[in-house]
Amino acid sequence: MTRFGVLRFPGTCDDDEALAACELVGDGVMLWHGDSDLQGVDAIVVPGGFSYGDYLRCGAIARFSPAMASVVEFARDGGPVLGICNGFQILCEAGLLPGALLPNIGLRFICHQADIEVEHADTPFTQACEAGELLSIPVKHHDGRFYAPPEQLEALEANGQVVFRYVGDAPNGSSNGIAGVCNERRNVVGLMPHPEHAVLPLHGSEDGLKLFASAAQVPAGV
Amino acid sequence: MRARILIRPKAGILDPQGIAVERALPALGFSGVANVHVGRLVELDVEDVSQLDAMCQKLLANPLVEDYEILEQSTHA
Amino acid sequence: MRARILIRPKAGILDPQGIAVERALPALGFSGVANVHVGRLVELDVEDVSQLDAMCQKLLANPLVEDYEILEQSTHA
Amino acid sequence: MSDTATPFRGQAIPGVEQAVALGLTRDEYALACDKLGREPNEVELAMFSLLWSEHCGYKHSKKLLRTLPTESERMVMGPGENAGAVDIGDGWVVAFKVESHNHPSAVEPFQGAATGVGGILRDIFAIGARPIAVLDSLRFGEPGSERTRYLLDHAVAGIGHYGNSVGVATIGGEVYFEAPYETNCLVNAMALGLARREDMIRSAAAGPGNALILFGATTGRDGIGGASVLASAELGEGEESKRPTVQVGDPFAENKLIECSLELLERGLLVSLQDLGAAGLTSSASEMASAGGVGIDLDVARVPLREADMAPFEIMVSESQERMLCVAEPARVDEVLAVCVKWEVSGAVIGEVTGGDALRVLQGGVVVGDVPVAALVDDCPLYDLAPEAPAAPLYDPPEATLAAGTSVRETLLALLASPNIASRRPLFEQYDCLVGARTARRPEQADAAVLAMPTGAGIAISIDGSGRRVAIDPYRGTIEAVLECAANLACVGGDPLGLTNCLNFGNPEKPHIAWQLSESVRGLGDVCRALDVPVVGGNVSLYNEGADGPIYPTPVVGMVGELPDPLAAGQLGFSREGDVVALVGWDATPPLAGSELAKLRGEPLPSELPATDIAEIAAVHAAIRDAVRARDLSSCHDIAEGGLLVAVAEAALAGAIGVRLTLDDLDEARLFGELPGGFVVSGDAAAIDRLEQRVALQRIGSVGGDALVLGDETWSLGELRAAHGALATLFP
Ligand SMILES: Nc1ncnc2c1ncn2[C@@H]1O[C@H](COP(=O)(O)OP(=O)(O)O)[C@@H](O)[C@H]1O
Ligand SMILES: [Mg+2]
Repeated sequence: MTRFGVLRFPGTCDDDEALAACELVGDGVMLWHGDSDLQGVDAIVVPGGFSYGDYLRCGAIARFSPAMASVVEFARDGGPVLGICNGFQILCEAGLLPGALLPNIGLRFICHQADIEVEHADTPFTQACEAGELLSIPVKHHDGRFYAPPEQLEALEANGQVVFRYVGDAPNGSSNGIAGVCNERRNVVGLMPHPEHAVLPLHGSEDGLKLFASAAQVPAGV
Repeated sequence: MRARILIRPKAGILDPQGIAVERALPALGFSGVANVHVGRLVELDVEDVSQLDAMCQKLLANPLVEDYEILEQSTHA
Repeated sequence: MRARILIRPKAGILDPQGIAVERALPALGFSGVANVHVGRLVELDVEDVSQLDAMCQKLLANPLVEDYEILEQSTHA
Repeated sequence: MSDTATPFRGQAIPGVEQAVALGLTRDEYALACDKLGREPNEVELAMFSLLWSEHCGYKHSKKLLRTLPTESERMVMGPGENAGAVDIGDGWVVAFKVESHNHPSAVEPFQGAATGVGGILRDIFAIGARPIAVLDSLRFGEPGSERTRYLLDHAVAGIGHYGNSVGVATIGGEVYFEAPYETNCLVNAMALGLARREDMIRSAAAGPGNALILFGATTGRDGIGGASVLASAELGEGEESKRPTVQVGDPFAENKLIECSLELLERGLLVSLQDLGAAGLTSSASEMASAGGVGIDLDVARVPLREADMAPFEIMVSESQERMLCVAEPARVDEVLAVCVKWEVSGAVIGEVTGGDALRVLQGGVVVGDVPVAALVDDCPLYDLAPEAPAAPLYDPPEATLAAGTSVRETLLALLASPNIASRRPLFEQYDCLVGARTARRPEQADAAVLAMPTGAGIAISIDGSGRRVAIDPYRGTIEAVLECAANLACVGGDPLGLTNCLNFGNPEKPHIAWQLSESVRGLGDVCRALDVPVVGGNVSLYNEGADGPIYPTPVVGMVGELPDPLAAGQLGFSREGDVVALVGWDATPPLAGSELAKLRGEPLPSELPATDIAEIAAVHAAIRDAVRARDLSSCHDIAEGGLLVAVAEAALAGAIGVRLTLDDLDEARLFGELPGGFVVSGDAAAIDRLEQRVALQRIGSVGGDALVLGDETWSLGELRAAHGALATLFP
């Protein structure tokens, strides 16, 4: 059974929800930012929230925590890592994912259900989806406008690193309507929408569970 | 004329960002840093520099909680 | 030593805050303003100024999307 | 002033003029001297002036509040504690309270609203409950005014900024726009928390010798405001800026403070816990001592400061945010401080509980203030109101924005686009309504927000209060506000458990304001007794007046109810082609007088509201509630501002499906009049038949198509949606 580690920082908000989602498909353990020991988990989720208050720049301070150093190692060894919202921002700041997340074009926080398209099913977090499948998952963020320099953006598209795209207009002004990307090796995935908030009937959509189920299929110790 | 406006939290006003940065730096191996404050920078081309102060008062800064400083620069290319 | 770091969005990157300010000014009766950009200001006391550049690279700015400029000032009281 | 009998040799005695400058009356100053047996020094006067203020002392409202019903088997904590709480079974308790932050928000709307949220959250976790939800209640002038748009935009941004990043879902709220709020806007925030009954804690200090620990943010000059008059002698020109009064909120610090406080309680390390709110250390320490019948010694030199050179009185009255005060046994102190370190919050022992009866303020061991706790807390003078019903109308007629005699078509569109009815989406989409993953009903899905509880059951929450209706008739208007909340709960299947309220009124020393206040509280008490709902807590905000007169009297009511199954909670949108649409409840034609339409037409406020039969309406609520719980209805929506046709249009918009109405009587009052107790429901024919066995109803149409059709009038969903989206222009 896949063991997920959910990494918690001061200011993280969606950690319990992420852990609960993991535990619907596997085992889960909460990891503390100050502890570099990842306890031998099979997959890492860096959840959403406002680590260090999002002060200075979203994710800028959190990326330097001892646990993040271990996550970088874990990712370099091919371990599956999912960054959700603030987690996505942290992974970008840490250089595990390309690009940066800038303030929403409307300069306001937005919270609503969004449709996103799964563009590639060949990542540890989308292998239970079909390419082209639509997922209904909420977005809730102030800094979700994905940006990468033009050449890099082309490369991302060319390499199929754009894993999720908003259907219709991006709510935040992201380049190419990008909602989520992966690294070249495809083991690290980040997205702004919150799959952990779409895993139960209570949430009105269970589409988000597919991301966690995907990772649960990963044989332990990859 | 290119102008720079530096906007910073008023002395005595809580500056959570400054505190967060000051706390973070030592962890990155930077020592001997103190008194960190984080504010905003506004840069603009303006024809009539005499308007700048009014702009800060009315829009760019929030005089209740922020101080501002206007730096003018040589005409902008 | 008191240092000021000016951080601004890299040229060519959409700056909605700058646009918003540029749009708001005429409504308040300010004309002849163009090229508005909004960035961040970090001010700090630092013992070893040679560390400043590394601080910016590592933490204070995100070189992918931001340019920074370090201004040093006379020793701080 | 002479310094007779002062134990503080050499210290200047500020004297009566300073006291008056700080807001005490001469009589109150004399009383304070009497209780003290001498004239207060600077520190003591600062403490008296704040604790004897209206805000802390409830001088004009306490006697009225005592008339409210505060009993029920389900109630775990009531008025007197930081927040009220009710039992929801399996050992779980829900805590809630609403509080105002009106004046700070009128000065600096972003920080004022943000710190309002921070403050009410602290009241929740001060009793050991984990904050799980926030609701906001806002009142501004008409959106035509630039100031209103500024206040609205910044207040909403401030609430979102704080609530979103502290990690508590903002699941609902309300906003009204009326001219009397132009200068004095209202920003009320309600918070809910969840606790295990055994983890709850009170604020009463106990155990002489126990340590007093201050933890959280450091202490600066935030919010010292009036009290800085004291030091103004030392204040040279230009130094004013050294004494900012605007409190800045730090949601990140609060997020850590919540986790730190709850971990301290989980580990059983605390004897008592109290938040720091208005009047900072002064009010927290004296309230803890008073509640516990003990004394407290507090050394300001041990308080972690943000600014070096703070005077003792400044430290005692500072309103720096994100701070908590607790009492712990000496043997536990190290563990307490270790938890603080873990959460990166500063913590310091600043004093101890004593066997005496005084709050003693020390500075490095030297006593700089010594006041009997009773004098500060219990001896605050309480005043009787001198109510007098106004002879002439108090408020000008609203400005007309709609001509008389408009067609039904125009009128519906005008109402849907009117600021008090248009969709609140541009506001609530700036709030994270999902964090915590308990949210079963979001804004605009249903009339009340619904949260799933660990017991498997759900709770429903609603907040309401139409100032204009209360201005017309304070007694009946307040009853209507409570009935509106109860109706919202019924629509999702909720049964009321308790009520909290914030009484926002003008200057109570004016007879007609006193009348509004006492009539309103009388109505609140009567309706709560009739519905058998206890008042578990609340807040009072008086002196809400601008140069242009008093605000509309605005009792904001927050109600919490329970429902067995959050997944069965009702929705307000029509959902199924062919469903029968029924009008439930009303037996009389609702009057136009005092309605939203009357406001748009600039009609003067009528002299009274129609009487309501609370028992009858409660029976309707019960019938609706049972039908919703039985999953009998496809949709359920109570009729409020704008009347029947607006309610039908809202149900169509929410469900994105049309409706054909078969009403024969197209009289304006019938379509747009307002009266409590009416509902628009939809369901299959059999379900509506079943409901009819319980309550009088009238079949008024059927669900289907992509337009609202009434006789030969047709409104496409598109044009209804366009009108309903009018507020978007306020958030460019
Ligand atoms: N309108 C009201 N109805 C019922 N209880 C109230 C009302 N106003 C204040 N209270 C109660 O009086 C006590 C003091 O209120 P307040 O000063 O706001 O508390 P705090 O200082 O903890 O915010 C609280 O227990 C509160 O619930
Ligand atoms: Mg309190």
